[in-house]
Amino acid sequence: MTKPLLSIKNLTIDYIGETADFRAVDDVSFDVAHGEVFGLAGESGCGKSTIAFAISRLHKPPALIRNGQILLEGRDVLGLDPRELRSFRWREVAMVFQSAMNSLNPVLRVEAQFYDVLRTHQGMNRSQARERTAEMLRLVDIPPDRMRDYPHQFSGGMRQRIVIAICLALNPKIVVMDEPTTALDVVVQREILQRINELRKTFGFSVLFITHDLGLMVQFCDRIGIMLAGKLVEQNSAGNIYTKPQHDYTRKLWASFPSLHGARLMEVAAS
Amino acid sequence: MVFLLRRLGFYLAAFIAAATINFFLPRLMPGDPIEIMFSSAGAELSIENLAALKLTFGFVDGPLWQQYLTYLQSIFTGDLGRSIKYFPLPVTSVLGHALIWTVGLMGTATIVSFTLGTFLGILAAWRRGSIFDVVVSVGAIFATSVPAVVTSLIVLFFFGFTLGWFPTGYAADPALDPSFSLTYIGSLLYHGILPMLTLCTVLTGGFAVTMRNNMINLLGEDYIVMARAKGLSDSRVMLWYAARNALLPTVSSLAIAIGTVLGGSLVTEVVYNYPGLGNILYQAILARDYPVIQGQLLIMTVAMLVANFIVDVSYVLLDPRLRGA
Amino acid sequence: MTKAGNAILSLDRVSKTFGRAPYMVKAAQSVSFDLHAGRTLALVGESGSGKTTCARLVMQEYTPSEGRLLFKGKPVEARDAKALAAYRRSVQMIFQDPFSSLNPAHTIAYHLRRPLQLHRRDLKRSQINDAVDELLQRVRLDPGIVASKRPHELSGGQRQRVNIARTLAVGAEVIVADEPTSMLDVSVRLGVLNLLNEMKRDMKLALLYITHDIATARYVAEDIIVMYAGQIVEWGNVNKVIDNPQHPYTRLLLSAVPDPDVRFDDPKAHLKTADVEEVRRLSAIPQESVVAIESDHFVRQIAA
Amino acid sequence: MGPLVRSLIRNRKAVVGLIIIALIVLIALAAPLLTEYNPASRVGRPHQPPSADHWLGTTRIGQDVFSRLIHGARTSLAVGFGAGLLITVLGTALGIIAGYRGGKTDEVISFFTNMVLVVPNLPLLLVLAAFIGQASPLVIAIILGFTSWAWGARVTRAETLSVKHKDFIKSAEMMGEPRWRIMTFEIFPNLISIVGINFIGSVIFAIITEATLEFLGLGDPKTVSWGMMLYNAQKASALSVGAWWDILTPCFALAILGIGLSLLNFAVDEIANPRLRTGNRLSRWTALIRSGEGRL
Amino acid sequence: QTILTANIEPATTWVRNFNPFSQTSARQSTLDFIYEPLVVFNRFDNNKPNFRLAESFKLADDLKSIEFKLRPDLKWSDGKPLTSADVKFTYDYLKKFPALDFVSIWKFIDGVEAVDAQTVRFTLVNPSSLAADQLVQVPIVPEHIWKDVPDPVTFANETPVGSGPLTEIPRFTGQTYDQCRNPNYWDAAELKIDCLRFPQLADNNQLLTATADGTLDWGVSFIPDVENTYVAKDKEHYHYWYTPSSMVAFLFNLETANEANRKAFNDIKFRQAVSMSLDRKAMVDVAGYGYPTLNEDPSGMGELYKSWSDPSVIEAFGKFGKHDAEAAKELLDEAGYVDKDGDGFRDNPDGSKISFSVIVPNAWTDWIDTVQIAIEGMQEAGLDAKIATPEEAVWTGNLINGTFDMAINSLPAAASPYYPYQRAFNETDKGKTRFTAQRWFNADLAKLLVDFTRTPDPAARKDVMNKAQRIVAENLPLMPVYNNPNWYQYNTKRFTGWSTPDSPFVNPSISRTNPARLLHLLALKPVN
Ligand SMILES: Nc1ncnc2c1ncn2[C@@H]1O[C@H](COP(=O)(O)OP(=O)(O)OP(=O)(O)O)[C@@H](O)[C@H]1O
Ligand SMILES: Nc1ncnc2c1ncn2[C@@H]1O[C@H](COP(=O)(O)OP(=O)(O)OP(=O)(O)O)[C@@H](O)[C@H]1O
Ligand SMILES: [Mg+2]
Ligand SMILES: [Mg+2]
Repeated sequence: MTKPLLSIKNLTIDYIGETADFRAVDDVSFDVAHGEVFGLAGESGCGKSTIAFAISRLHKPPALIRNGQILLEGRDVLGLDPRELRSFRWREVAMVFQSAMNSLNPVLRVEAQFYDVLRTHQGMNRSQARERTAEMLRLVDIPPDRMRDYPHQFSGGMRQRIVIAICLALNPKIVVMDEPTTALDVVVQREILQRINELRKTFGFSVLFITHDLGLMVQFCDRIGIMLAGKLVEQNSAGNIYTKPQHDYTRKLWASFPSLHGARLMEVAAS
Repeated sequence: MVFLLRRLGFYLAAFIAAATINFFLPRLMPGDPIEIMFSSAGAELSIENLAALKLTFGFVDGPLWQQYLTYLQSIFTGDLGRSIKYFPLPVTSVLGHALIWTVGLMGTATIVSFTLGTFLGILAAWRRGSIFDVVVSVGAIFATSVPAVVTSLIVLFFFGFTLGWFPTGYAADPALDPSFSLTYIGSLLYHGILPMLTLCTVLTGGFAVTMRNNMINLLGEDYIVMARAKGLSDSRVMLWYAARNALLPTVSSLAIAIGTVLGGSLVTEVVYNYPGLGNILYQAILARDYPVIQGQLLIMTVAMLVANFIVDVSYVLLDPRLRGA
Repeated sequence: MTKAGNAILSLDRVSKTFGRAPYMVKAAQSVSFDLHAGRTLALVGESGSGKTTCARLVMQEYTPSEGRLLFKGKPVEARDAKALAAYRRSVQMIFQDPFSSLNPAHTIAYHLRRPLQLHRRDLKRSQINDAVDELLQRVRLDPGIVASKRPHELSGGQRQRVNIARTLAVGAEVIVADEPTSMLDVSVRLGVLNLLNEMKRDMKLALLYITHDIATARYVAEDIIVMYAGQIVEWGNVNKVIDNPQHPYTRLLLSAVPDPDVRFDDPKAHLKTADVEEVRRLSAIPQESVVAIESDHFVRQIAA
Repeated sequence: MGPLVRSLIRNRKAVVGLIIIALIVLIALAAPLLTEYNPASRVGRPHQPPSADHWLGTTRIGQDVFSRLIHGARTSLAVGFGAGLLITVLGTALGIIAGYRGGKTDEVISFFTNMVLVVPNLPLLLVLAAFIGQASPLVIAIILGFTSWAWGARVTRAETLSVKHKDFIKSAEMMGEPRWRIMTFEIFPNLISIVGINFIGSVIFAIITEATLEFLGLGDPKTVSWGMMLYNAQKASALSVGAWWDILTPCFALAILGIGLSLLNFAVDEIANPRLRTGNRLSRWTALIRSGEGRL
Repeated sequence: QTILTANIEPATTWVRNFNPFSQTSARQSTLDFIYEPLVVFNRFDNNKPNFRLAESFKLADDLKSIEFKLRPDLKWSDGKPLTSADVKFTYDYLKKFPALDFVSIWKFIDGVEAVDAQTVRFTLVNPSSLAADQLVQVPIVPEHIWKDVPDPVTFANETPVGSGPLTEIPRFTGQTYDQCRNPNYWDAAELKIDCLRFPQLADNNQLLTATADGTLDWGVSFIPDVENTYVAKDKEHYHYWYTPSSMVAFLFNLETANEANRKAFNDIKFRQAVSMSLDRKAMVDVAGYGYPTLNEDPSGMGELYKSWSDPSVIEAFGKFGKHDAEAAKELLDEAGYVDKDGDGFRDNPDGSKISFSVIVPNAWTDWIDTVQIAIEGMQEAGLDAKIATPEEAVWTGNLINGTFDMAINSLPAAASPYYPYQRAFNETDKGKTRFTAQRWFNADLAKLLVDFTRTPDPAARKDVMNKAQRIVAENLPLMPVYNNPNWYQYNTKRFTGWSTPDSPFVNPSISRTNPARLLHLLALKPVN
């Protein structure tokens, strides 16, 4: 195997409490290869977002990275100084948040939210930025002339696509997507994920994809990790996770999915 | 627009209601202003002279509703009657003079403390739990919880009397004529420092706390996290993303704060003998100077309404979500 | 639609609009359906298609702009306070968000005791406690542990069970469940759905199950309604509709449902944006004519 | 209430605030036991500096300042808590009714609330107090109560609106709970912290305002209270004649009581809104970062 | 230019108003300094007339008319001649605008005529030997200016044309104003001061600062602890001298609605006992900082009217004006006021309950303190007395309408005790002014007061007053406690010629109520 793009090693993250600490991520290690879609699945509260945050070092107190390494192309992310960190963020790792609907600043025009990134990282002036913004919006099927609108003037799906466009503005190496479509209905969800899939192929970035919808994950991801209470309990290719789940917990997860066609797993659920 | 129009409607209604309260309040006050005027001036008038004087002052004993109508009419024509204490000055000019001082003092104090408080609040929230945050929070608790009377008295005591660094009264050196000269303005500032200091102490804490709390609430928002993830500099995230949005509720608290400012400036003016509206009101109440009291309350209400309206407008300007509505 | 006959509750060509002319939203257009004792009707459709509006119409939170609501064959008159109260009692709802549907200030026992006190006047004080325990047991919760707890001490699944118990305490005949499991963890969803199924069976409840997850609809419901832009576009027996979708929107919906058997790279599975837009455009046009595919499968015609 | 009390005890600010207030309350209650001097009568020569006989000196007419201080605490506390309670009850009731009932009721109440909010409070109080004449503390408390509920009503209404849309209110309605029960048993318990903040805030406001009104000479001269102490000291030019004990005593008393209440207020605020909390957690976190046991 | 800085009135801001008829709102430097009186009577010099605009006056023998003769060649400050026409105009003006007539002069005269350019003649309503005293209170204004004033009541007279020493206002701001030399002043040779400067001073603290740092040369302020806060700052130059002024007294409402109280109040023994329970010394020292002058004279003469006082009256009744707690109790016991119901307070001999409040205006702290001390005394004597502090307006109303039990009140100082007696004991004024609040009237006294005005001979007048004061002392309708101080601080650093305790040539106060301030001003000279 070639050198992985992103490599998480023995990552352990605590949330510091008044008296006792809460271990949200417990000794988790996994790699994401160039151009790969890696999925993280697990129940609510198992620590998926905590890992996602750690990759861009977005944690604030009381989160504490106790142990471990995060390497991006061999570079130690946890060792970056503030200036390096700023230029590392978004340029190398971009993120779509759990509630991407709310991740646009409501009082800034869409254009300004692109410009922010482009100016900070590439020193573009307004007109250059506008051009780039138009280009990015076209990629996600949003008419570029709407860049002067405010976020509340877009539907949820459109906002989500705008966020994705901002993500790709700097050609990042990896895009972390934390449940990017939970709030959307299936058709829109499908459209967006398809679009990401295409873009990924065009631009060659990797994706760390987080969701608790296993079915969706198998459709989209190359490899999948299953998390349970802060631990990564199983890691395998998408096909294997689907057809040959190893861990009991993975099996239980599958059992909880009523299938659309036929009652393949119903029996398991009933038993 | 619709939003602003509706607010305007409310303001008009509020204004009329306030004017109405204003009309009835002094009329319900016990004691006859003319009599008080003379008993405290140590002079005596015969019954006939008193009656003649009362007439001149416009204390007609007509039916209340008639007085009320005349009153409303005169308000809308900007005629607030004549002051009794500062006879024969019209109320508008008594208040006009005082207004300049109050607006100068209060306006500056509000701007200074709003800017300062907001800034402290932003920084404190940004550096949650740091020494700075602790100092700001605790300082704010102290500053906001001590009554303006107490603050002004203590400040006056130490800086005015004990240390003698600052004058203990006047808005400017009485030896100087008002002008745009450096000396006069310097004197204005020198005399304004203590009242200003007091007002700022009282106000800054409140603004700082509001801003800090709003900021902290906002810092958890996704778009702030996204801004950080975008690799923007801390100052940009702090000011352009967090502070800007946190300012919205702070601005609305500013409108309410105007009331506090008015109250605070009233006390401060009395303690420092600053010739502003608050002092005039206080004197007018002592002298039962109805026309001034009425005019005063009306002006203060209008000030509050205007402040609220400005806040509404800036709300709309700051928050695009309201613009379409 | 299905024959009215023994329906507990039916909507008869009910429409609901919001706002005025240029900004008018037709949230429900001439919607008709029946709820029967012991049966579940699933209501699916994309976000904003009018599902919640239908639920609120049933709950009498909204009054229909047009059409009428029949309860046990009789129209519900807003003026008749007593009948209205009886109606309200008989139709209960289970909300999507288990976190906000229980009052954090009260114990679980309180939540169940109140409906009993209100609606079971015949019960004495001591009997009420027993009744609470019984209700909790019925939804598979241990009264000894749960009764004295407050909502925040329970998991989402447990809370939804409490909600179900409460509808029973009120004495509901119709239960409207608006996405009752969408906020629950995958592993407890089935448990709650099974419980609902059981209640429906044992207590002869009529269930209106609102979801955008067609897979679970098939799991719990006998009948299904697919909505789009306020209109019912296809309805009928759940298996027949899902296995043999006729309306383009139903097909689109079904094809978008995540299916682990088909990867995105698979060109067959690919949705073309232009096609999707076209389906949406066509489905949004109001249509009168209905085609019966089978005796229990109907589809609304689309514009040519 | 249990958890609220527990969180209060765990909060440092709350503990300091509670101790201050408890001390003042205790001293006020025990006032007659702590001094043999009658606060209203002349017991010494005028303006004597603090001494063994008169711990905080005497006033211009020879009253014992310490005795006036601790007896005055009773007035300040009584007015503060009395008016605070009245303000809170009115504000909460109106806020909940407006927020929950909505429609016309809401429009009327909100209109009045906004009205009261735009009429400047202290000047209005001044005029009212002058109108009533020699306003005793009780009268001041009552006027305060009836003119100052608006802020609480507004906040409570806003909070009620957000609670009202919670599903548990809807389910209570569906269940057939009467409206008054929904307001008192379903909505109110969820507003406890807002009400608490409103209450403490109102107490602070009432204490400050009473003192201010009295300081401005609108109180009843017979009252033994901190505001009257300020007024008398100011009238006697205590600052100019160097009788600092006469004027600084009530100043510091007011400041300390204010600070105690404010600390409590902040604490309740923090308990209501956990995001505002800093406390132990952050210090532990900082310590861990310092000792190199982790990083961000 | 020599500028003397003075303070007459407290103010938050100066309003430019020099209308001499505007009692409350005109600047108090208007009378006397801008509008010179015809004559100034010097109370400190046996009320000797000091002729100003008039060079003489002559009272008709029947006391029914009086003629004033003006000095020749008088000029207004604008250079126009000042003649008897102006005087006549002024008095007629007051008749036309009764609101201007602040001394009610038209109740006193019924006609005014210009006999010639220099002489005016007034006819009086009733014969009076006090006509000149009354008439000179009216300021004389120039006809050529005032005849065109549309509404003299609201007229602010911003640039006054006057006859006094200081008529020009070169500078006027809200915080200070100067009043300077009249270019056409008839007595310019005597005037050594070019301008008076009035800084605006709002309250005790500001006054104190301005006084203590030597800014003020002549002041009328209340200064707390004056020895320490003022004199001690510059012992050589800073001085004060507080002469007695208006009389402060306690009084019972003899017509109070409360029957039991009324019974007691109307008993002279009860009043005498209460009077003896009052610790006047403490009131002066504690409530008044020692500034007031003790007044233990049951007839009210005291220090102020010492020259009128009859020693035999003091001898007979003096003890009722002195604090003597034991005597008070004895007298009450003797008169049958003992505690019948055991509540610790004395009741009427018939057992009805005596319980009353003393009313005092809300904001008048020195009086409140005085009342507190009075109450301590009365309670000590076993009386159920309390304090009530209504608003000033309410207090005034109560006094006028007689709706109170006991009160503290004051009587303005005047040239002779006639004026306070006339104010307080004139039955026709009942229910009209606060001075008759005690509602005690006496026919003999009334007659004596009329006699007084018709007696031109000083010795005979003294005799009348002796009789009058005996009646008052006997009946004790008022319980005097002290005379208010006539505030006066002066600074000898820049000016000399002050009226001092050693050379008390004139009432030293610069306050508006003292017309002799004009004489004082003319006596002052710069140090160099
Ligand atoms: N600021 C915090 N303080 C304390 N605990 C926290 C904090 N943030 C998260 N946690 C805890 O850490 C655990 C992991 O949270 P995380 O957000 O990573 O879960 P997740 O897997 O993303 O869940 P979801 O699917 O709901 O998004 C949770 O149990 C949560 O309660
Ligand atoms: N009170 C209202 N006022 C105006 N428009 C409304 C109102 N309630 C709903 N609508 C509109 O009616 C349409 C149908 O809404 P509804 O909530 O019924 O959709 P839904 O199918 O339940 O969606 P979701 O799956 O997101 O819950 C939407 O376009 C919505 O914006
Ligand atoms: Mg998450
Ligand atoms: Mg008795």
